[in-house]
Amino acid sequence: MRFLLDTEQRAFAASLDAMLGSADTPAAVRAWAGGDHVPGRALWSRLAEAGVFALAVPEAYEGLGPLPVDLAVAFVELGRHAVPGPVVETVAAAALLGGLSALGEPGPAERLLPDLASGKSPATLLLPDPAESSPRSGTADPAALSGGHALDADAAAVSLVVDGDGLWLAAGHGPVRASLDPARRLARPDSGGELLAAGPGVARAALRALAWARLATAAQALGVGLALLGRTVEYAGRRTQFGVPVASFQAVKHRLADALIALEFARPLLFGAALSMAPADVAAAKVTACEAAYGTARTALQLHGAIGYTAEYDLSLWFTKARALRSAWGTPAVCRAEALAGLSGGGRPRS
Amino acid sequence: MRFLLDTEQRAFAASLDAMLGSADTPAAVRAWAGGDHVPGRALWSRLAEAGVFALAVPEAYEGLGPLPVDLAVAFVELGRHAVPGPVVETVAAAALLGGLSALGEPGPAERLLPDLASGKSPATLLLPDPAESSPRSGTADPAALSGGHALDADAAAVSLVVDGDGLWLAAGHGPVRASLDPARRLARPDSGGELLAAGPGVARAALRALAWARLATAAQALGVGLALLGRTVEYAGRRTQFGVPVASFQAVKHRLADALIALEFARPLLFGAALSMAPADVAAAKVTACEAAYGTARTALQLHGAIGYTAEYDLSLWFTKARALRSAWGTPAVCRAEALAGLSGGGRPRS
Amino acid sequence: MDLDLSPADEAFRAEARAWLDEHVPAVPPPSLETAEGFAAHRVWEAELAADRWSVVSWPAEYGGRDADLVRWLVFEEEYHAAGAPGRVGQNGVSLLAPTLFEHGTAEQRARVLPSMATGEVVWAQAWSEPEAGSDLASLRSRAVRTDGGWLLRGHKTWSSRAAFADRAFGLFRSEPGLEKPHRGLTYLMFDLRAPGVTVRPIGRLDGRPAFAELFLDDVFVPDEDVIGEPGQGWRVAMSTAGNERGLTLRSPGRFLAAADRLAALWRDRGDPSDTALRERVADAVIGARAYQLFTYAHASRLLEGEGIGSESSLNKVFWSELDLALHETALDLLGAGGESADGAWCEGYVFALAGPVYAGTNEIQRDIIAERLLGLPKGRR
Amino acid sequence: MDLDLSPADEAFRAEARAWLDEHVPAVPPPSLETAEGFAAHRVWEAELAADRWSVVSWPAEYGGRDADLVRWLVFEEEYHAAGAPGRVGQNGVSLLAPTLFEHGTAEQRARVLPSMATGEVVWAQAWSEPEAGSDLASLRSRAVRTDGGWLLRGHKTWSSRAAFADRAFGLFRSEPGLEKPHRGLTYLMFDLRAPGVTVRPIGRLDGRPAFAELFLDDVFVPDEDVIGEPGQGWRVAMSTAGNERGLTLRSPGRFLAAADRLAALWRDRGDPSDTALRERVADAVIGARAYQLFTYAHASRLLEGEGIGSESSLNKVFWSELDLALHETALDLLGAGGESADGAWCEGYVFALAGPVYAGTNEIQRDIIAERLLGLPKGRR
Repeated sequence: MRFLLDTEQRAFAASLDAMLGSADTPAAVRAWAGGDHVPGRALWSRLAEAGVFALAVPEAYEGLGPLPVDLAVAFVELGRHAVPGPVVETVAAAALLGGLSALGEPGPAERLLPDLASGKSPATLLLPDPAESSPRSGTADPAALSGGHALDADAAAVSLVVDGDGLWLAAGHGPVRASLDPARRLARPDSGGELLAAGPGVARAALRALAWARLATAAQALGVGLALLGRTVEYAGRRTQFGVPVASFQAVKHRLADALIALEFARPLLFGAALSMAPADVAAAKVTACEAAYGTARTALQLHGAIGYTAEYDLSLWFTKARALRSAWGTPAVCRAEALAGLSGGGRPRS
Repeated sequence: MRFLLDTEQRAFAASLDAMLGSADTPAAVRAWAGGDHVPGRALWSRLAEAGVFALAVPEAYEGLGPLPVDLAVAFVELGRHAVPGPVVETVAAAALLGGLSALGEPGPAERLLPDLASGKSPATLLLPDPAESSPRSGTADPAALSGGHALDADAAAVSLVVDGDGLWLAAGHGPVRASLDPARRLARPDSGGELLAAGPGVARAALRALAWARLATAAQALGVGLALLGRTVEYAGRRTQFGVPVASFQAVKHRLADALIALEFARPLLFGAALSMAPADVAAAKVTACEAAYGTARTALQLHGAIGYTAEYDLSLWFTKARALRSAWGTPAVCRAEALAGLSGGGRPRS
Repeated sequence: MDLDLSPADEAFRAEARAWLDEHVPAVPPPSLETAEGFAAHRVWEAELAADRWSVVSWPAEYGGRDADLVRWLVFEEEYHAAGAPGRVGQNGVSLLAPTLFEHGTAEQRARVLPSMATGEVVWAQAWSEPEAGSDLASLRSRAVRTDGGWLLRGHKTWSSRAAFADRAFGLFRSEPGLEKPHRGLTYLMFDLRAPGVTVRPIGRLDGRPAFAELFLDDVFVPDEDVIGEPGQGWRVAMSTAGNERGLTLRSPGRFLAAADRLAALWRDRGDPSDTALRERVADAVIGARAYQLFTYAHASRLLEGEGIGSESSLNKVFWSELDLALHETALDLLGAGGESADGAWCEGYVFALAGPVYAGTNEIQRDIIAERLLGLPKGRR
Repeated sequence: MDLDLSPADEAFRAEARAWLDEHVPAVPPPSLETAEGFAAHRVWEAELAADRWSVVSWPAEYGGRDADLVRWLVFEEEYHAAGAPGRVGQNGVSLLAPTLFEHGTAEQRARVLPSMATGEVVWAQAWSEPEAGSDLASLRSRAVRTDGGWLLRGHKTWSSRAAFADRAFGLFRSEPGLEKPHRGLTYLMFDLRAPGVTVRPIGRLDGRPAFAELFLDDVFVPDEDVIGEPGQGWRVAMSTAGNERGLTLRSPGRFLAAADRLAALWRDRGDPSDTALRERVADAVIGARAYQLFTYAHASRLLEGEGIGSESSLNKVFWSELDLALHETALDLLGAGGESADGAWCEGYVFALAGPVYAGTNEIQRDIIAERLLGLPKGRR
């Protein structure tokens, strides 16, 4: 029992943090939002060199994984720097292909995984709402999991679509729609394309992909929340009103304390989920990290005042992402239901 | 359009407030909790003399009503002083009997209403969960409306039970069970007894009784919340910690401000409901006033610290009542559902 | 105690409803925060003004209908229930006009109000500065005396509508160095296209230029555009800051209409057994109703001659949190699809996010409630 | 990073589970806050002690099993999962014993600990005073030097368990008038039945005497019952106030077991389509799991030799709010029947209500989090 990151994992986080911190990531985010993928792809290559995508790819396909704990470590840093692009989707696609391979269908993995691991092919993914694992979601939308879009299909080299028992490689995509997070570009992959695999294994692999997507989203959300909290603590210490720093008001201090509590109790759920990869654990981590991040985002906006509300101030990059991640890959309602179904009973540790 | 209490109504409130304030009501509450009804009955007689119960009784039966606005005025004061006994239930019983009379069944009203109005007969009441007006309540309990008990059946001179199409005068009651609010004594009236009325009018009159019960409960809860807020403002201004009044801490001030907001926005819902007596309006007032009162109670307890948590300090009389009223005569979930079903649509005033 | 409208008021409601039914465009104009949308909204204001619906509470001589408070509330309910477009002239109508009625000269009223009523001249507010947000008394922009008027110098920001508006109004420091920061301020109107004015639009969260920075470099303002006495600007501004038809009695009509749209969305798209969302929808609907009734009570007190007190702080916190909860609920109801920025709910959400910040942050409002309404000791602010 | 127990730890868990399965009474004893319940809980402590399960983390020589932090957490999980009775000796075991291990003499340990382990002597804490709640340094009760010991004078309150306990421990001012209020305090143990002690039970919200006031009128305490040096009481008390097995690492087992009971109540009595309640049940279950994992992470750091820092304030706020939410959800699930005071949920609710207040109010904890963990400027407290 040693529920702590080891020295190597901490060093990995620190190196990603340093790399992203010196890469003018906000400029890459804004370019991405405007449809210019060049700086974002450059960032992508550096992340791939650092091994981020390889963590979701088995060693047999030129990866380093699957290593969900290390992946969670990496995605906290990606969130902390608001890295744009289909990062979660690429990981989920890798998990899907790796899962298919483990189920005796190695063809698509052989063909696609090495380029996912190397960063050559950003990927995106559209899964159906998995009725068997998704209790009522509070919406009649038939594509509740993703709103019917695949993230950044215009930037992805690989667009996978699971449709019943079939896994398709989509040939193109529909018009790009704006998201509340300008750096998230939504498009529906064209139906049809090339059939990569078919059979009951596809649905099973899709569930695996969903778990990895949620884990990566939870980690990303935690990083987003930590960044929002850090920026707000810094701003509130600097900004004065009525002659004193805003951070000296008790109401401000308590809101920030509550944000820290929410984030720090999401963290162990995230790493516990990475250790077990049990769907209920992952769902619990997803909803908790996303709610903590969004709550922190609201606090950050309120304590920044008007400046936080402007597109040109960087805070908006994290704020809008916190809101968008909250409903991506399973709304809070869906995740709570799955967590309850799987977590209750026993009162004893699950691992 | 003059949505304000008139001078007479304000004077009525002030006179009840003065009367209850000088009557050592807390001692009556504690005696009542211990099963000694004498001081509570004395208070009851004075309330009856002031016309409180007569407000729910038609003039034809020696009453002054029905005057729901004035009744709401009175019950705010009853809540403010934590008056014990089946005050809501007596009003609801009066509404039931008055309703039956209006539907052509004046017998029970003639027999019972004058003594309800005069204060001679405190009454209690057990209604079935009205399936037609109560969407799912979040509990499988078949007697969700009251937990299967009638309040203070041991102190009531009249115990009415509605069972399907029948209205019964119960002859006795089962054992008295403790409530979280020691001044509320719970007992199940014996089944059978004397059949007072039968037919479809009973169920209709029961719905009317339910609306009056909820209105009176909402008013009582508002008064409970106002008392809790007032006492806490006073205490926090007096109590010092770390050398300054507790009330000078911004976190304390903001919690009290939030309590005031919640209570002051419950107030117009209460009087709007009293004007229309529409079930959705009454349900909205009930849930809003009760949630405001309970939220204020939590704030009051937190800001008092340990002393608020003791039985001998009066705060507990209001705290426990706020908690108990919240689920009495329709849980928050039931009331929200009814409010939504009736309030939406139009965006135009209903009156 | 009653909530009944007089027959005359009911007739007014019916007339407004009939006019709106006939005139409200079936397809809403583009967003107010775009150049084309701004122009389209001016056209709509002219259409309203042509039938004297643009400023119902103003005197008839300036294009209004002398509507009292109740009629104004009724009009607002009808206006929002009809789904009519946003009001591009709102800053002028609810902030500047009341000031002119109270402190302006007859000449100023005659010159400014008619074109404001028709949308021909759209006004922006110019209150805030980079270092003066909620702490408005710390303004630094200056008005320097010159021949026949004043020269404005400084930097204003968060100026709503200024990206596309024609003129602006605000406070400027005309007597610097006074000990009390509220003294020595002057209330001025100025042209956003005058020499020396640079308007830099600022994008909102969603990138739309909902406000702007104003850089003022010796912008000349003639004496006729000073409202009230020079140096008395704070008093002039504050006396109508709590104007009853503006932010204080912020129109319940808007929240009622939004709550109705939310309830309709729930009926159309909601899963009836999802009581978690149903409860939030119910709370929004109940909240809008509470806000409406609270406002009627408030209006009743005002009609009896009571002044507006600190309870306007209760309003501010309540409506801003209601508005946000309402839009968050709608987005959650849309599930993952709620992320899409195309929809009206998303635009409304971005708008609602600003509510707890502007017009005095909710933190400051809570301080005011605690100190002035509950009588708690003043802490350091 | 792992959450795996060693085979030896798993064997410990199995042994504990087997013992508890065999010994935990099918019908729980009466409430700890009644005379008969208190006596019944002493009997249970003796039963635990007979098989060395009452103080597993103590050294074997005092009746323990030398359990390390992980085993202590495991034992607590098993204990609460088995639905075993509340611990009447908790104040002594988690507050006094750690102090004795660190600052007591061998003689004190040999004299005090064995009877504490068996429940023969039950200890109450005597920290608070009427004017010293969260502001503990402002204590006024005195210890006056006398021949061979001290005389205690003053008034303590909120003394948990003191209505029925045997002895108590607390801080007393032995050197009055010093400039710094933390100085000049002495940590003493005393007999609740000694001459001069008056115990006045105080009823909790539900009327049960969960704590008491202590009036001390020249109560003699021999020198042998002073812990540490006279005048150094604050340092002695604080050095173990954050004791890892006490309030700091407050047992996740209790909340996990309560969350499980809540989930079971939901399955038995809940309406499956009532997602509003389902979400609150889910949040409680998730929260208990989060608290467990947070505690394992914290324990892992402690096992690597890191000290306990201000993050214990995170714990305090989290568990106290979790406990309350969990019980409020259960009462709401019971509907109107939740009002009944008979049930375990109602007693648990009343107990949980005190959580945000005692052991440093959550307001103070949030100040500490903001100042020490986030580095925000110290405001006036």
